[in-house]
Amino acid sequence: MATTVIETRPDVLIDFDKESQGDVRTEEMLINMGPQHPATHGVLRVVLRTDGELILESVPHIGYLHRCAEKIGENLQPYQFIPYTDRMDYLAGMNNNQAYAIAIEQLVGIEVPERALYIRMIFAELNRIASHLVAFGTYGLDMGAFTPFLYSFREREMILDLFESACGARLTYSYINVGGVHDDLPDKFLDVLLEYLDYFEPKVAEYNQLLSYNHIFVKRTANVGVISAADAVGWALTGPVLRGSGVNWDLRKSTPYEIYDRFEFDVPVGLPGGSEGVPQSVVVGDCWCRYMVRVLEMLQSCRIIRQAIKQMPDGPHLAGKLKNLKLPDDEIYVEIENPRGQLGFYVRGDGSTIPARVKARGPSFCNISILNHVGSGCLLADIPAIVGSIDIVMGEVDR
Amino acid sequence: MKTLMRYDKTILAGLLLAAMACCSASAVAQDYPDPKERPERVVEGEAVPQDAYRSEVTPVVESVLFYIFGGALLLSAVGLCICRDVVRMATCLFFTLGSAAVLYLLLGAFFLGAIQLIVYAGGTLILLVFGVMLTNKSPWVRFDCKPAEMIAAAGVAIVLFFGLATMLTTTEWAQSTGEARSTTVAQFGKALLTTYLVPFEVASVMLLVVMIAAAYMARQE
Amino acid sequence: MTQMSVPWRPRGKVRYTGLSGLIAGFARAIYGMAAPVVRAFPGSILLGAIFTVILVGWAHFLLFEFADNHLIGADSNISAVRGFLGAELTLAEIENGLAVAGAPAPGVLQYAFYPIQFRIVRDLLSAGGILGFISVIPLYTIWWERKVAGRIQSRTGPMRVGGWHGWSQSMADGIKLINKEDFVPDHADGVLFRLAPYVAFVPAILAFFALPFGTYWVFRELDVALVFILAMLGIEVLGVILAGWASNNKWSVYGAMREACQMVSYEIPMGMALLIPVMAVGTLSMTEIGNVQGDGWTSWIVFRNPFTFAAAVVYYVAALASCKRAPFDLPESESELVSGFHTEYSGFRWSLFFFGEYAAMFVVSGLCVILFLGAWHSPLPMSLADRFLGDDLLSRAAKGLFFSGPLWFVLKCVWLLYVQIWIRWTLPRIRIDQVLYACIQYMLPLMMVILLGHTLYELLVPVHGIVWTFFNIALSVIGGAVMLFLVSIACYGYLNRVKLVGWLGVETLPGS
Amino acid sequence: MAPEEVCDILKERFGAAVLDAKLDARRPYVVVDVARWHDIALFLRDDERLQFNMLECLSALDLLEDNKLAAVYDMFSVPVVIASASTVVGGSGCKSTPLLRHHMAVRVEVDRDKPRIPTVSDVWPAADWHEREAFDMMGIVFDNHPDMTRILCPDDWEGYPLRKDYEFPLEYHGIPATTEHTLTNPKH
Repeated sequence: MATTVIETRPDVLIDFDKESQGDVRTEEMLINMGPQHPATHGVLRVVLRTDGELILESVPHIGYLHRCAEKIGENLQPYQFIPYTDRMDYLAGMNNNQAYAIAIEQLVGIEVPERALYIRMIFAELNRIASHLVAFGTYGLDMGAFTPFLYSFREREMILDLFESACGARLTYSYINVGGVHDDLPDKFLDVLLEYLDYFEPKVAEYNQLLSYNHIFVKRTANVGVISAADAVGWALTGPVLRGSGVNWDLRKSTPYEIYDRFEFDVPVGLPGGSEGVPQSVVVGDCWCRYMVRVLEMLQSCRIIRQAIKQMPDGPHLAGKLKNLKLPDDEIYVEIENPRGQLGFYVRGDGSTIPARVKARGPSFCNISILNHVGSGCLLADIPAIVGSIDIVMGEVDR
Repeated sequence: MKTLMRYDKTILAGLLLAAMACCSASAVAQDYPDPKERPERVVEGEAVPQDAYRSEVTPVVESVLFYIFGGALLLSAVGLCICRDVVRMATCLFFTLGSAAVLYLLLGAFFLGAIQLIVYAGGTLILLVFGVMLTNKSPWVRFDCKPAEMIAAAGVAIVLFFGLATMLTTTEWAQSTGEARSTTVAQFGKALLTTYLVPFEVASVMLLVVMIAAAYMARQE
Repeated sequence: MTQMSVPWRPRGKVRYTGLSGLIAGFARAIYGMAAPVVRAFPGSILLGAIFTVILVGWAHFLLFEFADNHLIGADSNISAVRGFLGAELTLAEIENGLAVAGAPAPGVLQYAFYPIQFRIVRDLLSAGGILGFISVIPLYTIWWERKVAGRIQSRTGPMRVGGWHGWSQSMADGIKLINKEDFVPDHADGVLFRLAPYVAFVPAILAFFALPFGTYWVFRELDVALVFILAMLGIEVLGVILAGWASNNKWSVYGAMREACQMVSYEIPMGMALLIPVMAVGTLSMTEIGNVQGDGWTSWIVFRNPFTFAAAVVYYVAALASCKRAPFDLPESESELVSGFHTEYSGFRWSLFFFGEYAAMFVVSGLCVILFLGAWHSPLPMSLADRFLGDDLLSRAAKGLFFSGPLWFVLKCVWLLYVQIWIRWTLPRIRIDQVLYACIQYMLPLMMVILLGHTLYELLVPVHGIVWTFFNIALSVIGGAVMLFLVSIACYGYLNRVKLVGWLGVETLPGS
Repeated sequence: MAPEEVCDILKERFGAAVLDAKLDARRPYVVVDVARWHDIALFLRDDERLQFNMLECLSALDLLEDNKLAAVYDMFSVPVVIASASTVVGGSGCKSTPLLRHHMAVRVEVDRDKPRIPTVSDVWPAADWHEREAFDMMGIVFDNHPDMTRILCPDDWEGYPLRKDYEFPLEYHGIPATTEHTLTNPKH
């Protein structure tokens, strides 16, 4: 059994070395943080080998929500498969549709009209805010604070109303389709959106006051589940988890797809303790950094949406007919910046209208794989903290 | 047994009420303060002895309570030895200590009864259960002793029984003269720090040594 | 479609007989009759109920006092035990005593007064009062907690059950819980599993027997009341440990282990913090401590000197930890241990745990009020009352209402309950090693310093000297300022709640 | 760093091991020989000109017509630049410093009856779960992989679902997997 030397824990457990036990040795227990558990968001099962409160090994078992979406992808035309992409990461339906739509468009070579690009971009950013709100709320729940959850869902409710006015659905939209957007924006949509942004932005400052800089919350998350930058890149972590470890890598900035290069925004990155706006005990790559990156990303998304509303052109919202697109005998791999990380679609056509192979690379699939490396050596109460900060959605882990 | 288990709630609710009635009845020995004159504050000098303690309850009720809780004490002590499951043993120990505390209350020694509950039922027992949970003897282990041990234990028990019986019968106990038996807490405090100061300090030093030894033993090298 | 075979044994429809069936039927009958009346004017019913409870309690006390003064007479020698049940007075004596006192129909009233003289009758009456109060307290604390939590989270909490603001929500929950099937998991230790809720529930109830609500409003005035209540709070731990242990579930074992660590470690600072007022007043009996803080809010022990002020704060934090509330609610922390020690419980047994917890919450805040916050006295000094009000019935009622009476004690306890609820719904939870770390590294040394400081302060500083009055006045002013500030925040919050909660939220709140 | 240059570097380093290079396709990729794949992977990660430190995705392919199974590795070179303490979280200070931001795809083909590929989970830890999923779905066995078991399907599931010639099981432990309708007229 690998010696679990706990080098990053400064507090009371520093010299608790496993090898030389006193005669009072607590008995090791194998515990199932089973598929049904309030701390695992969705049906993730973590088998913990614990010694008292200390975790020796935390092996995640997945596959409880496996719906073989990829096998179905090999039987459906692209425009029929879009609703399946919604159900993968059910908290960020728009971004999933966008990823698959871009993959098919680049494979077939469809040119998407300007207005559709802007609408897609606005809805993708709105969905990012909604998804980060859920992450912020449920992370408060994991730490035991019930109130932030209610506040975040109040704000998210308004975003869902906006989505409902545009595409009729609240969670599984199938709004972004191959070649553009399903139908045009309802009238007065943009000014209601502006009114919402003005209402929402001061609320984020309120969240920071309520939870982010709360002393107990900082003590529970600072210096817990630290992931170094090298590990983060080695385990192919992406999104806020990677940026929380200090690596400045955001697809919207580094390899801008669609029209992201026309907007001016920042990429928040995890910073060590003591820098401006970061509590003293925070280490780069711990739970607090990952959480704070998400909160700041919400503000950046508002900034992008405001610029997009100003530059919104007129024109058609769809590039043309969606049915029977002939897929060339070639393969394509496209990645976009999903709220949880880089969602990639590998599509291989074989000349017919149905793709030969569709492979979805879910960001949560890679992000959760590091749980064992990070989880062993911490305490039982830290597991929900780490899983919550990685913010996984089981739909896209199991596909 | 099945039906008994099904009506467990009603039975235990009855037990609950009985326990409350006994507690209030047993604590009845304290005289109901006469509302007119208040016991004035304890002056610096010698504490004014409160009016004589007398049992409001007729002796019949008091002896019934005594037998109930004395019986409970004996039964749970026997249960303590018989049970195999560690946690059931701890519960029997709890009932033993609890009924001992109630007996003190019956005798009017309220401070002692409360301290017994705090120190034993609240403190030592919890540490004992805590110790069981943390030692590597997994709590689901069962103590099943071999026949040889049984015989030895029986022998020791018989010897002890006769020793106690003779001691009980031969000594002549001081008859309770029924005069003021209830002492206020202030008198306790004064007695502890004046007449019994040395044993009090020795006990505290001994406890300190025990605590340091325990900390040393559990420390990881 | 082939019907899948269900692996577990299908049980027949569970029919409720016995106690729960009876209760459910009874409750449905009452609700049928009472619903229209309650729906009509709920607010006045609630206020009326509070006052009738106070008046009924007071009437009992007056009855006992009348019986003692007029019937038995001051000089009767107590040890003369006569009559069949050890009664001091025969019927004839009662009749002429009533006639002397000018009671209306002595012939009839004598039979009413005969049982009053027995101690056991008086005990049963007050025990009934205490049990009634105890069963009401958790009910309304749960309802109130859900309303306060709702307001903190910008929603409204229960609004429908029983009309006005869902006042009978917890009663409905109680009936539901009684009807719910509470099973025992297999391989669980049946006897201990059923015993645990009672070991956790009974001590919290017994603590009420020694808790004084007013100078005369106490079931049994023990001169070791404080130690007795501490003992009762200590025993509750065992109930929780048994529950965690007997339910054959690894998570509850974790809950039981955490509970053992936390309770044992937090009883020490709590006990030491309680020593401070005992040292200040010199007795363990809480009625005595309460009476000492009689004249005005500057005489409250919390404002006596800086050490008692700090001790009050440390006591309150340790009390939060000892009744598993707010940031310390690790044993039943939902996110990690599913729900800690009472995961496997449901129905009546689960509600017993919750009754025990809320009763313990009230006892703990009651202790804080009596020992530190001027028990049943209002901020106005009693000397003011004596100057204006005489001794007749009406003035005694006024004295009870405005100057010192059980209403003030309950009001202060409710305020401390509100603080507990407020803390619970804003702060996240602490990890177990931080809880123990805080207790051993911060609370214990701090408490020792306070204890030492207080003893030196009491010995060296002359009572009512310059230093003494300076600290007293300074702390009282601070206390008053804090109280006024909180009240002003509450008013500000209520007056413009539309602006604070935000335009989208408020329109949809019914009755806001 | 365009794909052509990467392909030249590989050819010059490994010569015959690089079987084919499809550089004009929409997403250019290089086909590599199975035997040398592990050293190529090490070279791709450690060579300072390439520095492919993040393995994005491993897609398992079923080329039924020429009786082959393939594994396509997409990898990225991410500049591991730690934002210095002075830059403000969210401030304009944390711009990304483009070091070598390029992308490469490598395909490893192996025939169907003996699908064995050397594991790269020691080169990129991310490959661990991707390889287990490829094994679970397509049946490609990765040699000396630390824990070669199924990751999505139950451990006792027979067959590899994503293969083209996979026929659906009718029931699993007594639980029917299809309805009578599909029993009577199976689709494929």
